[in-house]
Amino acid sequence: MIVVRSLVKRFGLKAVLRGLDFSVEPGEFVALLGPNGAGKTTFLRILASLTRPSLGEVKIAGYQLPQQAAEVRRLLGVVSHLPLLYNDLTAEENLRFYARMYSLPDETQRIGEVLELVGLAERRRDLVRTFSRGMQQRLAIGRAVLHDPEVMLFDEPHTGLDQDACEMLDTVLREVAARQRTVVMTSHDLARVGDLASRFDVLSRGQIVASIQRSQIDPDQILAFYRRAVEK
Amino acid sequence: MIVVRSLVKRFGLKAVLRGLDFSVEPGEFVALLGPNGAGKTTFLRILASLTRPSLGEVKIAGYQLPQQAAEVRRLLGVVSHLPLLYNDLTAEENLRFYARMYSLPDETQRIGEVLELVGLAERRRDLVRTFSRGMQQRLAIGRAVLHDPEVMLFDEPHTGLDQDACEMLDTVLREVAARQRTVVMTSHDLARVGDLASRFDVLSRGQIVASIQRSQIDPDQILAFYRRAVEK
Amino acid sequence: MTPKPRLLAVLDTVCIVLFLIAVGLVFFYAPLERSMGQVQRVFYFHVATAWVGMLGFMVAAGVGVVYLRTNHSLWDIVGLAAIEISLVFFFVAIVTGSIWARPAWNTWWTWDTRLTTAAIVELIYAAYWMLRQGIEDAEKRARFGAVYAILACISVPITFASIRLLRTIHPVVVGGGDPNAEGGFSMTPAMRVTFFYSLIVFSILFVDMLWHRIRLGQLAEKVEQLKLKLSA
Amino acid sequence: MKTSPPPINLLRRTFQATVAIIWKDLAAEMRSREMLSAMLVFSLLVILIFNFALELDIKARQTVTSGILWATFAFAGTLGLNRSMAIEKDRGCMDGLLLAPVDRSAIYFGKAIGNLVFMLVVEAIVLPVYSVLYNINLFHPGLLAVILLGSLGYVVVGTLLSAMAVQTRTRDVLLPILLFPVVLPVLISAVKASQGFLLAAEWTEIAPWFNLLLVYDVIFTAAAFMIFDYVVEE
Amino acid sequence: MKTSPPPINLLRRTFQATVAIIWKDLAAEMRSREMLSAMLVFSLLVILIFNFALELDIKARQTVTSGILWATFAFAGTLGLNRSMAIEKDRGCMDGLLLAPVDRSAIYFGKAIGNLVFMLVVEAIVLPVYSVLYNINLFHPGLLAVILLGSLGYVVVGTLLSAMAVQTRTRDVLLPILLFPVVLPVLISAVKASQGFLLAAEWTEIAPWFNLLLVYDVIFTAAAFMIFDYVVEE
Ligand code: HEM
Ligand SMILES: Nc1ncnc2c1ncn2[C@@H]1O[C@H](COP(=O)(O)OP(=O)(O)OP(=O)(O)O)[C@@H](O)[C@H]1O
Ligand SMILES: Nc1ncnc2c1ncn2[C@@H]1O[C@H](COP(=O)(O)OP(=O)(O)OP(=O)(O)O)[C@@H](O)[C@H]1O
Ligand SMILES: [Mg+2]
Ligand SMILES: [Mg+2]
Repeated sequence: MIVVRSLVKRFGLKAVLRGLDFSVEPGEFVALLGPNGAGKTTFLRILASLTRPSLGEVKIAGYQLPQQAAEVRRLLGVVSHLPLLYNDLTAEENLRFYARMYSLPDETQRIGEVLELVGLAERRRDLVRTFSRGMQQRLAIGRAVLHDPEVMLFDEPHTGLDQDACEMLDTVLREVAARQRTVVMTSHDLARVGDLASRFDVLSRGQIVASIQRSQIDPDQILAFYRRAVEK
Repeated sequence: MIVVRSLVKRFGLKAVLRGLDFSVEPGEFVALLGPNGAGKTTFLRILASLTRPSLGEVKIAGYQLPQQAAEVRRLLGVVSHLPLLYNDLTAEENLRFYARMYSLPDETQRIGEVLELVGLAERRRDLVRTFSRGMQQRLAIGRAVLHDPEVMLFDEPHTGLDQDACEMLDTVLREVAARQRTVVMTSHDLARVGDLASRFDVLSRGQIVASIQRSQIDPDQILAFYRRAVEK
Repeated sequence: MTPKPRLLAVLDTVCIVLFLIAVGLVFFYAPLERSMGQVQRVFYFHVATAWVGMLGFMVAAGVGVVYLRTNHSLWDIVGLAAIEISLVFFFVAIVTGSIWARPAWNTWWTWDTRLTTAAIVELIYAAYWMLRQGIEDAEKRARFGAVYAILACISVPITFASIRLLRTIHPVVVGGGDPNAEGGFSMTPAMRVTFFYSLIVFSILFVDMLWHRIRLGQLAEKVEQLKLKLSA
Repeated sequence: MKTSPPPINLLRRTFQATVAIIWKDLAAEMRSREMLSAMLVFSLLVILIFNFALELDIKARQTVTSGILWATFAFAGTLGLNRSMAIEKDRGCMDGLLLAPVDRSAIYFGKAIGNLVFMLVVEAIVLPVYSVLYNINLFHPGLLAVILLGSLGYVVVGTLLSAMAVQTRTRDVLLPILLFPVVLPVLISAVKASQGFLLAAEWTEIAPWFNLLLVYDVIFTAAAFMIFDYVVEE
Repeated sequence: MKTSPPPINLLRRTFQATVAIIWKDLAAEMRSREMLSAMLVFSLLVILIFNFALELDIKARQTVTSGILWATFAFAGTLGLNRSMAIEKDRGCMDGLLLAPVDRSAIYFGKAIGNLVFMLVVEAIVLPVYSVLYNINLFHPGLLAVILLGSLGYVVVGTLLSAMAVQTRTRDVLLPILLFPVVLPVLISAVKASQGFLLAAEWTEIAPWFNLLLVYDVIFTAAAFMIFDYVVEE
């Protein structure tokens, strides 16, 4: 589904990604781990076609990035560090807008479902500007899954969510994984990803320095695995 | 150290805090739990004298807020949802600026210490705008502890931090607690606070609905305790 | 709900009667001015509305100081009420001036210092209104409103003084100007009576409307509080 | 894997997306009305300031009216453009637009048409006020046509450049600097053509400027449309 | 619990904090130079636009020079004021300042002095450029004094109002709307006084305006200083 070969990304002089290789099969759920500043966000933004790579090849669903970005976008659902929401529209209007951008059929019904899913049905008519951090994050997740994308790129989606919302998100992720959607998710919460992902990759020093299937590792060992990979 | 009586905070029509009572002894480490939108951030901002209460009494170290805010500020160290850092200054310059605002003696030495502590000594001369989310959060924590405050108000300080940084923060918090500093910290990560705090308070429906000492509860039981308090 | 106070009801009636008398005086008692004819009769209301406008702006500034001192929402209501009413009155003054200017100076508008300063004052208070629109938090809205009202009032005396200090084509009648100015004239005793009578009537009218507007503000506040109780 | 959708479908979807973007901008503005009122008050202020700065006497006024009008529109316009793009950038919404599977031209046209609407509304209010203040009759069909064309040219370039400006660190200040020099030809021909109509000049005198304006509009629209893709991507 | 520090100490600390804030603003600006260059380019643009809009001929120019100069400074000034406050607000830095145990007046004076420095630097560059472009000698000590005083009055009110404007939803657009009408008396007296000096008028003719300017500076500084506390707190 995703194939990345010798990807390089530089900011000015500094190379953040240095010949990174990465590939994901359809239906895989990859947890992308790595220390602060490793380049996880940068990498996800490149996959989302929001940032251009400096060098290297990126293919999603057989389409080349950034040339064929237009074809790829339909398949992507993205949660980033920012909520991507309009302050002056209500929760519902935000979703309606994105539904139109993705030309969803029966948008009203789908919006209702999603609001229910992320637990904001009661606040649907409130302006986003009045939402707390966690509520905005919930809505951002709702926006990302609105069009039921085939590939999900989630950058620390658990940020700011409370217990219920985390469980909601985990349920969403499990259900999505069960339907053979592809997920790439960054996180610093190893306990949480241990339950969710089917593969763990560690991004460090600009490359994927380690990768392991869930079947090959004990959940308690993930921290040790991560440490070994980072310190190598 | 902190005494809050029947605190009310309204935003327009909506009352977010509704007659909240709260008090903290010197040296206590309170974990403030609560669902998204419960009002934790609002409450911490009131304690930090950044937001005015609509009604009610707030006292910190014997000083009345908001009237005697000036006296209180020296005692406070705050980590908020935003990093409170200048994009166009380097890590070091940011700390130097705040050191001057707090008129610290030998600032250079203290800045070096703090940068070492948060693991940014190597990046000290880089502009904050080029930092990743986690690196900014580290520096924000450094800024908050720079003047060794007596009362620390930390709003989800673990956000975006990687494993090492989380451990760094936990070490800082433990060391601070050992020196009898007072800490109020919000978090959604119950496992993490279970190890740190000496008391757990749950904020929900605008009030502190439950409060328990660590000595009275088993760490595994915190989640259950939280759920019971929220659903009551 | 508090019933309409008796005194206010009486005041309403008195206002209507006084106002009708004023109209009568203007049209039947005051003599026809020789050179300008009927249109000069607009003079009485022109000056009276302008006077009330300026009075209200000054009142709002005074009340603003009181608000900042006491932080009591009543003073915010009074300040807003005064400015809203004055904004309308002052606009009427500009419009009546324009009506007068058409025959007197053969143009609806000219960039005379008096007219310009008057336009500026109107714009300042339009800005005041926009400032309030842009702030959600009621307390902050009140505080910023008070601050701006204080700064804004500095421009009001300029408007008043402009025709007395500078050479303008706008006539000065009270306090001895040059009766030979274009559109200028000197008042006969009957005119004088009508003039001062109008001033007094409009002042009373202002008090009456202010009272109404304050009551409206208080009722709105009460409605908010009731809604608050319902939602709590 | 998937086949790309047939072109007719693509066109319809681009159109729908354009409408969705316009709808969103108008809906947000209708809620707060902040942008419109700000542009309006600002326009009046600019007129006032010009007046003070220049102490226009009646004769001078006749010839500079169109200059002042266009300077006013230009300044008020940047205000609107800036805010309209800032809304997209503030919370990453621009990324949201870019992630949507719609042609970039939909984003561009959506934003540009929205901006044009705001600008025209402001002009529709400023014009009568101006004509009262300066005692000049401004309701001449030719003049209105010039204003429409001039605003179009302004907005077409402005939308493109504001998309660039908000991506820089200096977004608060960069837009006018980028925009004014580029759009100056449009403004100048608009000023000249307006002046012609106001002074009731012969059509032969006005025509060159009017046509120039038209040409600029076409060139700028085409250019902006083609360049926009490169501007929005990071 | 703790006794408050003695007043002399407090004064020194307020002074130190003021210096720290100025240092920070200058350091950040020295690094990027974005604000200064933006203000500068914008000033030149405004002059250009005036020139085009008004087709100034030599005679007209003599009398409107001071008006154009001050309009330029005013527009460029808002740019700087807006940005200087946006820096504080964007990543919550204003909260950082407010949390510091310093008197609010330190924050106000720190920001105001920083803004004044930027404004004066811009003026120091625009003036010679203007005098070359229009072939007018602008280096008259009286004029320079007026510029200093006028800028002071402008910045003093502008800093206060920009602190308010950034806290509203319409921050991108509100500042000029709030600021221009209020500060207009300062601008007008500055224009008149400058004009007097430029046309080499008698001191008796200039004096009233010059004094008015002084009076406004004093009034506004006092008012802003007293009110600022209320503006920065949430
Ligand atoms: C749009 C145009 C005008 C505006 C905005 C305007 C504004 C004002 C204002 C604000 C005042 C009250 C301040 C004061 O009492 O000093 C006033 C007073 C007055 N206006 Fe006007 N005015 C306009 C046109 C005219 C015209 C055309 C005339 C007559 C030719 C006129 C005659 C007067 C007189 C006689 C007073 C009383 C002045 C005094 O206090 O001695 N105004 N005007
Ligand atoms: N615009 C930029 N200019 C310069 N350097 C940048 C820029 N954006 C990111 N970087 C640098 O790239 C590196 C990777 O940043 P990135 O945000 O991808 O990290 P991350 O893995 O997401 O970290 P975190 O876990 O803290 O979110 C960091 O060292 C950062 O300083
Ligand atoms: N400026 C505001 N205007 C209106 N409502 C607000 C404002 N700020 C906060 N609120 C409301 O106050 C409530 C509490 O918000 P707050 O940010 O304190 O929650 P929180 O407990 O910190 O939540 P989270 O865990 O998601 O950070 C929310 O319902 C939010 O919508
Ligand atoms: Mg990241
Ligand atoms: Mg919060």
